[in-house]
Amino acid sequence: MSIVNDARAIVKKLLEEKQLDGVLGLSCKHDEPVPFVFESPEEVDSLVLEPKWLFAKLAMNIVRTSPADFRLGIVCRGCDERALIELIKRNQLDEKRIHVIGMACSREQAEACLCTRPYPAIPHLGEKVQGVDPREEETAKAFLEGETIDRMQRWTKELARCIKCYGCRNSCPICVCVPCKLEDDLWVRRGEIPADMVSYHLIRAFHLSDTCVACGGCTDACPVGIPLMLLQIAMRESLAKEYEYEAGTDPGRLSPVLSDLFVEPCEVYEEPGWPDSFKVSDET
Amino acid sequence: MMKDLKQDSNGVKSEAGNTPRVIVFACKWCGLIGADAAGRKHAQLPAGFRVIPVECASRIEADAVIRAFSSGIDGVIVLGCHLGGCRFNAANHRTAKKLKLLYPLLETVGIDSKRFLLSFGTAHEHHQFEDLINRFYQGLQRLAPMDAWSGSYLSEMGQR
Amino acid sequence: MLKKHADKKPVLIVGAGVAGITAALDLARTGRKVHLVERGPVPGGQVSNLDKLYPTDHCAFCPLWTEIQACIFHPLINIHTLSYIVTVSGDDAGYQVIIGENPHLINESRCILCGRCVPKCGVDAIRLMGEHCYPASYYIDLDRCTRCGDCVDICPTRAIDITRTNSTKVLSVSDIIWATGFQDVDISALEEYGYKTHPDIMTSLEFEDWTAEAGVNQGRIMKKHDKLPPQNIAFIQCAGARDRRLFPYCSAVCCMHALKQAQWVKRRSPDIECVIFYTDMRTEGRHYYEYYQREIEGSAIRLIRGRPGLIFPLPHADGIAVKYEDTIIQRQEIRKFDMVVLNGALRPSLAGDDTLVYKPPLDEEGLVDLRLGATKSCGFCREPVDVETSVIQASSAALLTCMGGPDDGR
Amino acid sequence: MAADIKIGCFLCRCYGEVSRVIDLDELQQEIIRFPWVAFCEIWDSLCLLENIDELTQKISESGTDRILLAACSPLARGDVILHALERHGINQASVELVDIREGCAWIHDNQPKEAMCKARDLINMGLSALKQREVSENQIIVPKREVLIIGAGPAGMSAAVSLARLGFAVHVLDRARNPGGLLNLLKRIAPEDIGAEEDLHGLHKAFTNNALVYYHPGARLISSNGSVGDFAVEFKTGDNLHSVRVGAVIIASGARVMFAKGLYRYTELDGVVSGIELERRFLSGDVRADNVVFIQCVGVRDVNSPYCSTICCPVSLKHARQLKDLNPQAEITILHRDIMCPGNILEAYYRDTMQDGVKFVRFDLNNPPSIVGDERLEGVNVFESVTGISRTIRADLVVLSSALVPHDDAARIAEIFDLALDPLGFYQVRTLMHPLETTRNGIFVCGSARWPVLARTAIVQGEAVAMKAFALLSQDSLAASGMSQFRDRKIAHAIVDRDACTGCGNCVAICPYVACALEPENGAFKSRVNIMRCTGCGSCVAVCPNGSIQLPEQNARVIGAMLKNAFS
Repeated sequence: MSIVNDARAIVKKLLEEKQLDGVLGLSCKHDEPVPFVFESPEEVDSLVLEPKWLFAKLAMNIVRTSPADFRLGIVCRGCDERALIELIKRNQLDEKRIHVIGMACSREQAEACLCTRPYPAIPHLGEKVQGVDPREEETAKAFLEGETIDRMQRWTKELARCIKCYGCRNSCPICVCVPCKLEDDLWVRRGEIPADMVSYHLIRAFHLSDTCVACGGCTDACPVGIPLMLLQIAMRESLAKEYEYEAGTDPGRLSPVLSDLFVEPCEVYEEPGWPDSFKVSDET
Repeated sequence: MMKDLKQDSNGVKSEAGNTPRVIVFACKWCGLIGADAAGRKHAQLPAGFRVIPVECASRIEADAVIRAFSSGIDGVIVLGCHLGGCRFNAANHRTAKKLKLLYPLLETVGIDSKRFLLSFGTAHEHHQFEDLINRFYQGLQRLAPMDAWSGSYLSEMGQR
Repeated sequence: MLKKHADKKPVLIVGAGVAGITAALDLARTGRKVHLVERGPVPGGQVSNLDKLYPTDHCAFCPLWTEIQACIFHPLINIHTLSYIVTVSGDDAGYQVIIGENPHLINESRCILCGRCVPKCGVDAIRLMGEHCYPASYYIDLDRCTRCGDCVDICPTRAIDITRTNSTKVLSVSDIIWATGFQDVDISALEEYGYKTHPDIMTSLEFEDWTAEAGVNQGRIMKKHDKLPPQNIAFIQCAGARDRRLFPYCSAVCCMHALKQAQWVKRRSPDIECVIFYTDMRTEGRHYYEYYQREIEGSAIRLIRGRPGLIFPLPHADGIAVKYEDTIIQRQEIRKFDMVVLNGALRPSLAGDDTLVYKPPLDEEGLVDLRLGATKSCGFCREPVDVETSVIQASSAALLTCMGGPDDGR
Repeated sequence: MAADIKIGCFLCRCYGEVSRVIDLDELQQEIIRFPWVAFCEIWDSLCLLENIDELTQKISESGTDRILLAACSPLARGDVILHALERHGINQASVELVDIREGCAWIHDNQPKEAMCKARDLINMGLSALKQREVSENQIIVPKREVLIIGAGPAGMSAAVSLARLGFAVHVLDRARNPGGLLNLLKRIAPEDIGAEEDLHGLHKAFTNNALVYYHPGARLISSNGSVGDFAVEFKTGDNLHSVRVGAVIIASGARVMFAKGLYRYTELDGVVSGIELERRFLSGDVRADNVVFIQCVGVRDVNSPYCSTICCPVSLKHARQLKDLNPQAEITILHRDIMCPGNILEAYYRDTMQDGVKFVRFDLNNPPSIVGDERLEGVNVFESVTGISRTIRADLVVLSSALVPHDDAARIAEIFDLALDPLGFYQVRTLMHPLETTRNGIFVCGSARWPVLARTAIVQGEAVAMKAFALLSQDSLAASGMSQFRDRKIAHAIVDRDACTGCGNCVAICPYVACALEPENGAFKSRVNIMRCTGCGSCVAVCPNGSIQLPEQNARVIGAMLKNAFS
């Protein structure tokens, strides 16, 4: 329980010194942890850190609705911090008005989330533990490895269970668009369950291709337990491989797919000469 | 009236057998001209592809490609200009990088990456265009039709 | 206040290559009427015959055809194809120009490209204006056509009229811009290059056609005489250029042209050996040296300094011998090559072309003589230049036309 | 809205080219049944002159607002029809050309059934696209008849003089105190071999005497905004701030001479001088040398700066001739890697110099020459790549030819005007047919700022950009719909649905023309498109997460509808 005490101490200090006007965290008063904005040091004793809870979107809304000089602290994990950075990059949140109190996850938590980076940039709380490689985990292997046809069957089986509750979108800390393409009949046919699940899930997945911070919010939120976060892994890997880019790690760096090849060269075209004639993918 | 239109075309298709259905997004300044040159040469190509001309390949959003797959299209081709020769200040560089990200996603969910082709070539080389279409079709012939995806999907629903 | 240009006399531009097209568009956009006289059947000039361009390495036709289209659809530009200058009279105040027009036996504004006339022609005089050209239309090669008339009735749109004959027009213009560009040269006069003694000894422009992606071989590299892929190709620079016997000047484009061709050969079939015999590698233009470096390092193109002394075909079509001195080891070498590309001699079209009825004053090198104030010229007929520079010169010539010539001692 | 749209269809038999494969009458029967189709006609041809008049008449009578033409491909005859219709006042945006000849009949003529099916689908796609299509509103401005020129070297001066003589007011900013640029440092210019001031005399006179040329010496650029036809530029001279509104900007800011520090023991031995230093000595007149060695390609054409500075060879030839004039007995050797003298004039210059007795020795990048002598210069040791022997040439003066490198200002100016620089630091231009136009409409670059050039070329380039600016600004009005970089009319320009925009900034990041910008709106950010800059490539559409930015003529609904009808 030392981490919790550390956390409480830090938050208390920040509030007492009036560095922050409020700190967003989990409060457990009647043995039911709920997100809560601690504004006075006294309240802080009810601060808890478990279970994992994603604050990014909540923080965004609090900052938006609060007066302009309100500075908010957030007790959050690595994934949440990355989400906050992505929101800042996309002009949804004012950098100057938030303060992150970072907390490193435990090994168990990391394994539960298949998290490759279970710690914030600066871990104020807890000990940095090594991330896990999703491809090593048995649960993920079945979805990521094997023949194309197997994966196809596997995923159809999974996605067929979708009830189109939009929970994955709503829980995602990055999805902020109103209106959302997924509600547009043009892209996702209305009222057709399940026929249009391909476009629903793939469009959702691709929109997050270069912003997903792998927090696993979608997976946790899915009422029928589809491991949606696994859709992102391959794309995140290819971004890391080709541009050494990972969403949410560098506030100063925009997504590499938005710049041309002179700025962010990408591996395919480093073969001698430009691709000088039409090429079929399986031969490139 | 749309109905008998449909029936008719279905009739045609059933006779024609299941030729893969392909959408070609062609940049007006290179891909489309290649297609045009192929036409002028009376090249014989499989009839199952439909060309959608766009101003620049960079206008193609991945959503459109995904949408095509979800409505049972077997393959999608995006044709842009040479990466040296885009008329819009190398806008097609962005396409190249953006749509390349689609390959891992499609592979993950088991849509074979042979179904999606991102390609940059010069305008006037009709034989390149023929070559492209034919090879792409050869690639598709080896795969099950895309309906399999939604098909097995529906059967899953049935079992549920 | 601005000078108004609509009321001025039109401008005559001779040659519808890149330079001519640019000058025409620039002038027309200022409201000046332009006559564009082109000898060929279709605008485009030499660049439209090229396959690829340095240093960008993408196709030559793409950037060109939209400009041609703009010319064709521009109300102030009228293009006279298959035309030539007969006489020019007058002075700076204004010229009376008589141009002769060879007939388009097929009216290209009616040709729908159905191609039904082609099989009808016994002497195959009917063909497309070019592998890739704009506007696309069939035309009848006047030298071949026998005026038999078999093709007339098959044409659904009645586009063919073989009774047409030459016509002349009289244009009254305020200015003449010469943009006649260059043409290929037969350098068989210089025996040591052995041009015309073997089908596989060709000039660079012939080689460009032979290997063009849109050309007869669809980009495959093969020998002319037996259609087999060559083992190795020799590119001879400065063949006929920088040479007092033929052209004392340097053609300015050949070094990059050879590099481009060599690296495209490498790109299409990497196992063909490419050797470039050069005197100076003049890669001085914008980004040319980077291109040079990239190609030399990227694709193993071999550079040998020195001009071969003798090139002769070996007996029973067994390749071509190139005799040269390898200056590094200081020894006379003889090497067998399968193809030899003679790169360098380019002649300003105005010079040495006897079919031309009228020529502007030329200097001893065959270039338009700028010392006569009235003449404005741009592109290769003014001085040997690459595409970019000739386009720039075209704009400046257009400007001088608008200003009525320089008056400040330049 | 789709309900009340009436579409008129014209199918082209193309004299049997289409109809021998595709049964147009059957198609007509099917198409005419659609409620949104006003009429559907089959013609033998649409593209011939007589057809066009008939066509336009028919269209204007029928009162339909959208037209579908099922004919050949744009490149064959389609563009002819479209332009003819445009000339008769029918907006291209309301016409859809469906290619059923090259795109269908000709490539499938041995499989008529499929061809028929395909033609039907193509026409359905065309119809649905027409139904969904919107027309983007246009913006028309009257261009400012003034031009801003940055730099008063030969290029800038000639551009200024030319434009002034055409009646434009020209503002010339110059970092120096008096016009002339680098030429002020020269005694002679190559290859004419006449004095610089003598050569520039006329230009100078015209420049200083023309009332329309406003010369701002010692000016420093502060900021710029606006777009083609109307740029607002601020600059400072001394402490006072000027701001001008100009229609076009010409960048002629030149280059600077490379300082060859540390190369060939430059600045160690006083016998080793740079080319520009030699010029200074020529001007002051104290040049005494019997054995002179020139070294070319100093600091360029190597791994660090992989480019050829173009001018150094002619300049060294010029220096050699000047030295020969002063002292005909002088032993002059030029060590070079390639003598860059293309064309007729420079080649002749090279030939004459050789005949004057100047020796040329070729060396190799891999073993460059080295300076001999400890505290005073004795000679140069060179490995001749031609003969393969290494020898020492006696020298009492070694001249390192001065290459030109991009000026330090280039980056600043580029930033102020949102221009792109190439890896070397010169301005990026569009290739082939537009070598003097930067990536932004209405901003041109000439002279050594673009690439190192000799004075005469710089002057020609100045005239050329003047022509470009003149052609642009002499128009009575500039329409946003005309702001395409390679043709007279762009299909559309992007518009933002400001309610839906989340201000994520993807469009700003991706736009190749710096046309999108974020602006604050009650707490959040919203994107706005400057349609004079936009060229309608649609990159922004593809990255907008919720499709709030669109090209009206080719919006997402058009694409979606075409996809939906692709296979009936």
